[in-house]
Amino acid sequence: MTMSSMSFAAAIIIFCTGFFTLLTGRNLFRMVIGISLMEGALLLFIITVGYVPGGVPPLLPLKGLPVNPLPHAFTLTTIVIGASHIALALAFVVRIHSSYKTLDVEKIRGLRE
Amino acid sequence: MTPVLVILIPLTGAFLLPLLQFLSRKIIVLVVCLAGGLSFLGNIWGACSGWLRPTVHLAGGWPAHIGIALIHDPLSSPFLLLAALGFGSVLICSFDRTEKFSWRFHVLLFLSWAAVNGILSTGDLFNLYVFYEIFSVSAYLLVAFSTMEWQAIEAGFKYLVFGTVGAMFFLFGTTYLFLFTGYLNMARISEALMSEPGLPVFIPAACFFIALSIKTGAFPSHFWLPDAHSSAKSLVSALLSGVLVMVSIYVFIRLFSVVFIVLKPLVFPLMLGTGSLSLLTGHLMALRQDDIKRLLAYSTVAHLGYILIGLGCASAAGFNAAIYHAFNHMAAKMGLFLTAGILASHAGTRKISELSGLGWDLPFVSILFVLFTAVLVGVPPLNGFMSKWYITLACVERNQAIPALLIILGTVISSGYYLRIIRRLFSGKGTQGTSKDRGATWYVVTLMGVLCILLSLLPLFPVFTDTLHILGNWIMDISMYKDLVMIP
Amino acid sequence: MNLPFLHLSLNMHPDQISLVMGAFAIFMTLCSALYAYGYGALAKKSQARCFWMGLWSFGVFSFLTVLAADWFSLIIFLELCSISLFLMILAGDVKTAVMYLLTQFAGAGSLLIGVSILIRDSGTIALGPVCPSAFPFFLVGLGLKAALPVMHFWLPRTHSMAPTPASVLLSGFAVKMGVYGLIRLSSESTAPLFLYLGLTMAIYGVIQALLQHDMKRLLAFHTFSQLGFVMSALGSGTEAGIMAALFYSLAHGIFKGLLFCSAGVMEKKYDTRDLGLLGRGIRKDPVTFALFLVGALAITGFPGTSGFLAKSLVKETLKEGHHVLAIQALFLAGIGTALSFSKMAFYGFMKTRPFSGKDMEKEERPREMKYCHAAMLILALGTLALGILPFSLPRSFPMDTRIWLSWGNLLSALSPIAAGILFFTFLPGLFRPLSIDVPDLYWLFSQLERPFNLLSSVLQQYHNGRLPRYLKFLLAAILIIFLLLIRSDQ
Amino acid sequence: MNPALTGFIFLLLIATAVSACLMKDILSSVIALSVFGVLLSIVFSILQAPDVALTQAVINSGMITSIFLVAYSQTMKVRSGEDNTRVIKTYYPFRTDEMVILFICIGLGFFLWKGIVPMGFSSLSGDAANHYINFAGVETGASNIVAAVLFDYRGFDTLGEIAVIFTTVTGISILFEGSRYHRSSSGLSFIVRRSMAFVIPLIILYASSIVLMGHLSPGGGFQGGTVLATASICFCVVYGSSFEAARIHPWIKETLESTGCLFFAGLGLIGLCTGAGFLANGAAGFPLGTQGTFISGGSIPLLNMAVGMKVGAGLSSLFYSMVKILEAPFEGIPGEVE
Repeated sequence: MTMSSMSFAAAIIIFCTGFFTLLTGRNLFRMVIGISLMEGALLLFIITVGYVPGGVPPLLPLKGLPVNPLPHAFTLTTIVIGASHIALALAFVVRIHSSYKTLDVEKIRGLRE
Repeated sequence: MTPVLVILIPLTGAFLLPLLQFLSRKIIVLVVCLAGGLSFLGNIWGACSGWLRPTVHLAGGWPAHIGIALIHDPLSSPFLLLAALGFGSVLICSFDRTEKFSWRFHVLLFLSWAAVNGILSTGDLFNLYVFYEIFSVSAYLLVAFSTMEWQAIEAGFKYLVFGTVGAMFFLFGTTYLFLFTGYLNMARISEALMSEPGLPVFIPAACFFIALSIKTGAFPSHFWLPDAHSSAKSLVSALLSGVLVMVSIYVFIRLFSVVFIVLKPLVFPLMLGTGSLSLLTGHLMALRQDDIKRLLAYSTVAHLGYILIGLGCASAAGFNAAIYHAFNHMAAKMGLFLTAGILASHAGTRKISELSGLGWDLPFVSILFVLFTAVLVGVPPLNGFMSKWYITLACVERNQAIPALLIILGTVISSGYYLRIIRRLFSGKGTQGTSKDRGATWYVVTLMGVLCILLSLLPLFPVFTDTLHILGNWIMDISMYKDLVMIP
Repeated sequence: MNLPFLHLSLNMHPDQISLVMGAFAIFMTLCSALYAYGYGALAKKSQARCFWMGLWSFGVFSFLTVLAADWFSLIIFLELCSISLFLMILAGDVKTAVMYLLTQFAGAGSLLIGVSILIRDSGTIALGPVCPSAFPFFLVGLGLKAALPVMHFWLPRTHSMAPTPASVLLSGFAVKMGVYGLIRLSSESTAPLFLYLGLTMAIYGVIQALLQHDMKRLLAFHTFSQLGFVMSALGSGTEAGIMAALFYSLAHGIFKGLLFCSAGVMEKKYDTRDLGLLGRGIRKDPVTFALFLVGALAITGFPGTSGFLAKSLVKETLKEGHHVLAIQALFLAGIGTALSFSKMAFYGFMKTRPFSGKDMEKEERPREMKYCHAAMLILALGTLALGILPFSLPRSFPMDTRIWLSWGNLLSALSPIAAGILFFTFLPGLFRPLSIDVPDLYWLFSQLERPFNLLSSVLQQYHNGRLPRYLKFLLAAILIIFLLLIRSDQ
Repeated sequence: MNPALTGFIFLLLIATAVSACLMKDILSSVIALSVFGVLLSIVFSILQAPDVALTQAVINSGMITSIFLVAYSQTMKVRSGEDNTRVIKTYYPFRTDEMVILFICIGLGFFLWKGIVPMGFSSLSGDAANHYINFAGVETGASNIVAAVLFDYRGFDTLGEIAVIFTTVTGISILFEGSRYHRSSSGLSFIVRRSMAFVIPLIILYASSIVLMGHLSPGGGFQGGTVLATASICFCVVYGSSFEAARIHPWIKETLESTGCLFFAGLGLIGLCTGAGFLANGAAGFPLGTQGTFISGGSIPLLNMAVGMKVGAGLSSLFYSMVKILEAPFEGIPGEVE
C-alpha cells in the first residue's frame, strides 16, 4: 500500500467513526467529540490530496519535488474553522446544560412536532 | 468600486463595532446606520453593475485559477438585491422600541451580511466554503441570540450539528473536485470536468447535494429549520426565512449549473424529488401547528420545495420562476414573521388558538398579515400566484406532472391553514380597542406590503419578461460566465 | 420559451355570448344587492362589510370573467370571483366558506395545469375547445365550478348555508360561469360526454331534491338538476345547442334567484328553513307567495315563463340530434321538478303550521322588506319578460319561436306539471318532509382531509425533537442520494 | 520513511479515534481525542506539511482540548436538582440499531473511497500548484510557499477565516453574557506560580517569533496567535481565573481583536487603492525584499502580525468567556422529559 492510499483509508475510516460517534453518542460531549473526529479526518483527507510520494515540504529553497502547497493553505483555514465549530458547539453544550440540567441528548427535546 | 467593497463594507462595520462599545449609544447607532446604509447602497450598486455589465475582481491581482476571483453577474445580482432588501429591513426593525439594543447583535448581522455578499460574489469554491461558514456560524448565533430562552439554545445547537455535518460534506465535495481537476475556480473546474470524462463526478455532486440540502433545509434534513426559524427572535426569523435560506438556493443554482454541468440529467431530477417531498412535508406539518411561528417555519420548508421544484426543471423558465418565487417568498415571509411577531407580542403568546380577536385590536397589521398569506397561498393577481404559475408552467413544459399537481395540492393545504389563523384573528371581540403603537417594525411591515404589491405589478411590464429571459439565458448558457472568468 | 403572462392576460375580446353574460352578471349583482339591502340579516358590522365588499367585487369580477378572451384571464377572474363569493359566504358560515374556497382553489389549480398543458401542446390559449391532453384538467376544473356530478359535493351545503343574497348569486351566476366555461369548451367531440353528464345531473338532482326538507338545500339540488338540462343542451353539440344552453342558464339564473329570494324571506320571517315547520305563508305574506309561484312555474316550464321557452329550446335541439332517450329522461326530471315544487309550495306556504302554539313570527320591518320584494319583483318580471319577449321580437332570436306555440309543444310542457301535481295530490304522504338529512357526496368529500390528517400526524411523530433520530434520517438520506447518483451514473 | 512505521502510526491514529468513540467516560474520550490530535499532527509532518502540523498541534490538540476540559468542568459543577449522570450508557456490546448505523457508515465510507480510487494517488496536479511552486518566491518574496498562498494568492480566504473566528468569539461572548468570573480559584502553589512567571515571557517570545517568521519558516499568525492565547490559558490555570481578567480587561482583548481585523482589511484596501486588487502584495507597491531575509515578502509579515494579534486576543477571550460561571437562572425543563 502506498502512503497516500493508507492515508486516504485512514481518513475515511476515521470520518466514519466520527459520524458513528455523532449518531450514537447520547451524551452531548460525545457528539462534539464525533464532530471533532470528523473534522480531523477531513483535514487528513485534504492533506493527502496534496501529497506527492517522495515530496519535500513547500519551503524555499526547494530540495526536491515539493508537495502541493494549496491543500496546506486549505487545511490551515479548515483547522481554524473546525476549531470555531467545536468551540461554539461546546459553548452551546454548556448553555444547554445550564437550562436543561442534563447532557442526555434524548432528553433535550423541548422543540418538537 | 469593485465587488470586493460589497463584502468589505459590512465586514468593516462588524469589525468596527467592538471598538465603539464604550462610546455613547448614539454614536454606535450612527455607525450602525452608516454602515448599514453604505452596505445597502453597495449591494444595490453590485446588483446594478452585475446586471448591466458583469464585473470580475481579481483579489490580489492574480488570475482566477491562482487567486480568487469575485464576480458579479446577472445571476448574483437579483440575490444581491434580495439581500439588500432583507438585511436593510431587518436593520431597521432592530431599532424597534421593543427590541433590546445590543451592538453584538449588529456585529452578527453585519457579519452575516458580509458572508452573504461573499457567497453571492465569489467564483472560487473554497472561498465559497469559507464564506458559507461565516454565514452559518453567524446564523447559529443569530438563532441563539436571545440567550435566556431555552428554545433558542436548543434550536441553535441542533442547527449547529446539522450545519457542521453539511459543512463537512461541502468540504469533501470541494476536495474531491480539487483532486480531480487541480483547480478551485468554479469555471475552471467545470471546464476541466468537461474535458475529462470518466471521472466519478457523481461523488462530489452527491456531497454538494447533501451539504446544500442540509444548509437549505430541504426535505430529509429539514428538521433544524422549523426549530431554528421558530425559536429565534421575530426579526431574525424573518431574516433566516427571507434571505439566508435563499442564499443556499443561489449556491444550488451556481454549483449545479456551472460546476456540475456534466451531471445535469442526474442531479436535477433529484432536486425535483427533494423539492416535492419538502413541499409536501412542509405543508402537512404546518397543517397541525398551533405555534404561529412554527407554522410559518414549516411553510418556509414548503416554499423551499416550490423553489427546488422550479430549479429541478433545469430549464430557463424554471430558474426564472424559482428566482422570482424567492423574491416573493422573501417579501411575504419576512412580512409574515414580523407581523406574527407583532401579533404574538401583543397577545403575549404564540399559540394560534389564543390569538382570538387580535384582528380588531391591530387592524392594519392583521390586514397586512392577510395580504402576505394571500401572496404565499397564491391568490391570483398577487405575485405569489404569478411565480407559482411560472413554476407550474416550467414543470408542465418538462412533463413533470407530479410536482405540478403537488403545487396545486400545496396551495389548497396552505390556504386551509392560513385561513385557520385568519379566522382566529377575526373571531370574537377585540380586548383593548384599536392599538396605535407604531414601532420601526410597523414601518418595515408596511414596506413589505408595498413590496409585495410592487412585485405583483411587475409582470404587467414587458420589461420584466425580458429581464427574466436574460436571467434564464445567463443561467442556462454558462459559456458566457466562463468567458467572463477565464479571460482576464 | 415565452413566459406567458402579459400578452395573454386582461385580454378582453367580447363576442355576443360574452356581452349577454356580462349584462346578465350586472343584472344579477344589482338584484342581489337590492335584495341584500332589504334582507339585512347580517348581525355584525364586520360581517356586513365583508359581505358588501364581496358582493360588489363579485359584480366586477364576474363581468370581467365573461369578457375574457383567453383561458388564462378567465381563470384569474374566475378565481377572484370565488374569493368574492367566499367573502360573502363568510358572513353566513365560516366553515362552509372555507370549504367552498378550498374547493374552488383546487378547481382553479386544475384549470391552471390545463392551461399550461395547452400552452405546451397547442401554443394558443384562446377560448375554445382544447386539446385532448388538457381536456381532463379543464373538465375537472370547470366541473368543480359548474358542479358536474361527483364534483358537486360542495354545492348543496354552500347554497344552503350561505346568506340568501349570496345563494342568489351562487345559483344565479357563479355556477353559470362554470357553465360558461363549459360552453366555450364544448365541441363535437365533447357532446356525448356532456349529454350523459347532463342527464345524470338532471335525474339525480331531482331525486335528491325530493328527499330534502331544508328549503334552500332543496333549491340547491334543483340548481344541480337544472344544470343538467343545460348540460344536455350542450350535449347536442350544435350551435343551436349552445344557444339553448346559454338561454337556459340565463332563464335559470333569474328564476332560481327568485326562488332563493322567496325562501330567504320565509326563513327570515319564521327563522327556520325546515319545510316541516313552515306553513301558512299564503295568508301571512301573499306577495311572497305570488312571486314564489312565478318562480316555481318557471322552473317547471309553465308556458308564458322563461322556463317554458328554455325547456322547449333544449327539447328542440335534442330532437334535432335524435336523442329520444334524453328527451324522455328530461321529461321524467320535469315531473320530479313539478312534484318537488308542489311539495315546497304546499309545505312551505299552504299548510297550517304544526306548532301554532308558539308563534315564531318576527317583528316585520315593512320598509326594508319592501326592498326584498322589489328585488323579487324585478326578477319575476325578468322571468316573464324572457318568456314573452322573444315572441314579440321574433327577429332578435336566432330561431323561429312560433313553432313552440303549437299545441303539441304546449301539451308536452304542461303534461309533466300536471303529472307532478296529480302525483302530489294523490300521494301526499310520500312526499312529507323527512326529519333527517339525506346523505350526499359531501360526506365522502369531508373525509378527504382524513388522509392528510393521518399523514401529518405520522409525520409529526417523526418530528419529535430527538436529534439522534434526525441525524439517522440524515444518514439514510445521504446513503440514498449516493445510491441514486451512483446507479444513474453507471 | 519506513512504511511499516507509517502504517503503525496510521493504525494508532485509527485506534485512538475508535477509542475516543468507545470509551465509557467522557473525560477519557476527551483525552483520547487530544492524543488523536497529536498523532494527527505527527502524520501531517510525515506527509510533509509542517505548517499544518504546527497548527494542528497548537489549535486542535492544545486549544480545543483545553476548551473541552473547561466545558466539561462547567457542566460538572453540582447544582441542586441536577442530573449528575455522566455516563449515560455503555457502548458495547452494540445494540441492533447501532449495528445498522455502523453498516450505513461503512457504506458511506465505501462511496467516499470510490471517489479517490481512480485518481491513482499520484502527483502534483494543477496549474495552480505548479505556479505557486515555480513563481511564489519571485512574486511574493516569501520563502514559505504556504504563507505565500495563504496571505497573498488566496489572502481573501484568510480574511474570511479571521471573520469566522471573530464571529465565534462574538457569539460565545453573547452566549455567556450573563456570567461572571469565578472568585474562589486561587491558582496553584507558590513554586508553580513563580516558575510560570519565568516561562510566560518565553512563551510570548516563542509566539512572536512564530508570527514574525511566518513568511520564512513554518508558522504564522494563526499558530503564533494560538500560542499567545495559550499563555493566557496558563495564567488562568496557574494564577486563578480572575487574575488575568483583572490584569487584561476583556475590552482590551476585544479592541485588540478588532484592531487586528481592521488592520488586515486596511492592508487589503491599500492594494485596492493602488488599483492592483484587494490584498495585492508586490503589485501594490509593497517592497518584496530579498527572499529568505527577515524583511521580505512585502505585506505578508504585516498580515501575519494582524492575524496573530487577532487570533491571540480572540482565542483568549473565547477561553475566558467559557471559564466564567453562568449566572443564568434555572429556567425549568421544557416539556415533559421522560
